[in-house]
Amino acid sequence: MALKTETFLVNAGPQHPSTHGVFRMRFILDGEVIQDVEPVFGYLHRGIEKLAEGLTYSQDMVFTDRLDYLASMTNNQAYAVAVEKLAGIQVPERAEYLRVIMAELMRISSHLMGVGFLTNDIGAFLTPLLYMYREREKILDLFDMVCGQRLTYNYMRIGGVSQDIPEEFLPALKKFIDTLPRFIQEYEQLLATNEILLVRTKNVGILTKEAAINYSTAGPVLRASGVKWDIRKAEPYSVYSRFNFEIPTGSKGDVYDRYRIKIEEMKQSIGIIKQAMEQLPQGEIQAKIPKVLRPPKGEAYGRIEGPKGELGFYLVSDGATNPYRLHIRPPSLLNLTPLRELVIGVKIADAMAIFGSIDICMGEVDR
Amino acid sequence: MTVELQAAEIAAKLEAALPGCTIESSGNTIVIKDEFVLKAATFLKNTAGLDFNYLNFLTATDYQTYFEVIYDLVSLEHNHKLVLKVKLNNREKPELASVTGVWKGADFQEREIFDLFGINFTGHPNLKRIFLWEGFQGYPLRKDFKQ
Amino acid sequence: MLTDYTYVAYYLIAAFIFAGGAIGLPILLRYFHVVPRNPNAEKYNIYECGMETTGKTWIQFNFRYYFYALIFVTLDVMVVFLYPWAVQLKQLGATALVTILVFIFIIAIGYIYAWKKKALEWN
Amino acid sequence: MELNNQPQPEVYSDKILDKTEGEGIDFVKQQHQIQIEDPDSWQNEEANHNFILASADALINWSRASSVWPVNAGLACCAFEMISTASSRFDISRFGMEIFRPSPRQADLLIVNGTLTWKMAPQLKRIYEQMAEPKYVIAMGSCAISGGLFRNSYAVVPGVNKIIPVDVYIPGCPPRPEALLYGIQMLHKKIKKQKNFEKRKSA
Repeated sequence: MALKTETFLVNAGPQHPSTHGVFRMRFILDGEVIQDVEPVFGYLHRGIEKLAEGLTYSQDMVFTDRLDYLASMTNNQAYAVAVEKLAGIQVPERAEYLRVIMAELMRISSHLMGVGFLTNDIGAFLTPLLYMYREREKILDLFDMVCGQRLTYNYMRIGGVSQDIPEEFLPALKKFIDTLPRFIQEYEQLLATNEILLVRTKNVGILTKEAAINYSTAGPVLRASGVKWDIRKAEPYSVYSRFNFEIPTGSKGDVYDRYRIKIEEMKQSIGIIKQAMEQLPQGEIQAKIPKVLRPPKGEAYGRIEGPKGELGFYLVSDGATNPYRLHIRPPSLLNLTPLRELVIGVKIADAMAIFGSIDICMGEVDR
Repeated sequence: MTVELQAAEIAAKLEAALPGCTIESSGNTIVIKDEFVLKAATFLKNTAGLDFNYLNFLTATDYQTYFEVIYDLVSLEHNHKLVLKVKLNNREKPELASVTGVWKGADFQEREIFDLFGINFTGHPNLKRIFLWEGFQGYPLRKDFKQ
Repeated sequence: MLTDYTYVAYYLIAAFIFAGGAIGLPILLRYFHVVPRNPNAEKYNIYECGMETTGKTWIQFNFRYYFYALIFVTLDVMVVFLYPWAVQLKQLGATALVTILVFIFIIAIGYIYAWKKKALEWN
Repeated sequence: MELNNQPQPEVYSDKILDKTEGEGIDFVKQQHQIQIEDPDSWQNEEANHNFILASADALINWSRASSVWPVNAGLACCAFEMISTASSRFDISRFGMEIFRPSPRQADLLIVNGTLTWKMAPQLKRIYEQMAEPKYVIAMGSCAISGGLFRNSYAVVPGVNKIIPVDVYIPGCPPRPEALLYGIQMLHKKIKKQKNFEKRKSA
């Protein structure tokens, strides 16, 4: 004889320690099990696409830093690749290599944060996060050395890079790259065989391969479900075709696979940076582009493999100095589409782990 | 390397399957009539040689006299790409069939287009504003949006 | 004999002073306006991540939670009584061990009964 | 008496919930077009001259200033500079502040870091109202001070002091952790000048 239970509406609201920014999930609960969830966006919608139409092409580069503020360098690179494709600008070799080094460093830093906040949501409050913050501070020091900023770099320009690297950058980068594998090995010890982490992440939030493709997810979420799709291999932009690196893919698509892929991708990024450092050519770092860039009439879609997934910029130009239309393909928002299907019927604690494993950044979701 | 499919041959295939569907095709872009969207989408997704099973992104642009909705389709196995465009001339009540039945990834993107452009997607499971709040006057990304 | 336990009296006094202070001090500070008091409707609203609460909170939820609470209390009380025995294990010798085993056996009966009545199964 | 154990979904139609939220946002938007002036009035009152009150003031203000607990309300990019300040390198716990309380009930300081949009304005105002007295606000980053980069956007509040009174402004986009620590020291100076033993209908 089971008694009637009533549902209960609770908001994991905009101000919540584990919603990675201002994101709200309206849960309808039956006890602890989630009956229904409705993600609510828009608490950080600044209307970047509208503002970008009012400024010139090089001024819009500043907006890209605030999109996915955990991976600003890759945003810059995505926008630069898109505008160069639209205007047909050839980027000098050295600038391409500098962009690859900065983008891979940013991927490591973003994955560090992804894994750190995932362990936060699972319950190891702040301990792994502070370990990973220690590495992130080193990466931020490297960026500070190059462009003087810690979070919003505005380092890449259309047609190249804003400044060349100082002499002490390469030794410091070499030291960081040599010590990082030992730290990642330290996290492996700390986390990979940790009983709690295994129980909380194995077979939780399974996203099948077809569902991952149908929900147009990208990046670690798609690769965790077993789809081998990485823009750096599928459509090699800049100089990625010259490096050899693998694409780690998961098998089941649960939270543990998404976590494993971020750790593996960090190791791959170290390999890429090593190769890029060896092949770094000399030469100028900025192509000759007119002071006020007026791309020819037409449209272009430039895309890169950001830490969170495929980040693309769709630009329409009508020959004026400011873009007629700028649309950003938000990997975080598209990775969130299967959230409702993943979370219904699951307990709240697991829902937070699933949401943490998708690893979103609100600046990119709401734009 | 992602192959940009020649739109001409795809348009020919599309025309064969759905007569009178395509308006023009150039480079890797096909422009189709708006009432054929759902049929063209299912056709492109299910035919063997094409199988565009991955909707890369879906957005819209306001060209003052008409709206243009852009579907960027990718096939993950064949690694080829195609851009589908639809022109909506009716500016008072722009209407389009929703493709969430074909690609579930279009859910939030169609809500975003509805929120920022005002294009109504019929058949969308949960069509309401995604970024702005109920009661916000106007659609911001339209060219004639007054602050 | 008694002198060994005088320090217990000091603890008692300290406890009372602390309790008195803990209750008296806020009242005193409130009287001297050190603690500002600024009531407004929003402040007394329920905090829910910055949103207003919707729906009723006095709801019938799953009965299983109540079973879990009961079983937890019984085992917790048992552990509390095990603690002094565990601290003095050597000095208390075998007789204490037997009494503790009887004590555990009694509580185990209740636990097994609950187990058999499927109180722990979750539907 | 067999009751179905299918839980009756209480009818929470999200249309109504969204509409009420929308009205709340529009209401806040009309109400809060003018700047709320900063609560600085009690700074230039001269201190207590009575010996006992003055030393009691010093003790109370020192204890309040040396354990200000911030509420964990991160809006955007500045939130990550705040977390960097709270992590091991720029160590905010030297000022007794490393405990970031998730709920405003147990916090004294609201660091508004990041862009405040109109949709988030009523929520932030509610979090500020639900904090216990004496509470302080730091507007961190140019987005919080004046809307910053996104000032003329249709969805951004041009300056947090339209919604809540702000004590300390920290410019920068995002301000470096050292700037945030300097801002916190200025807040401590401000707290140490507070007068306590006075019947005051404080705002």
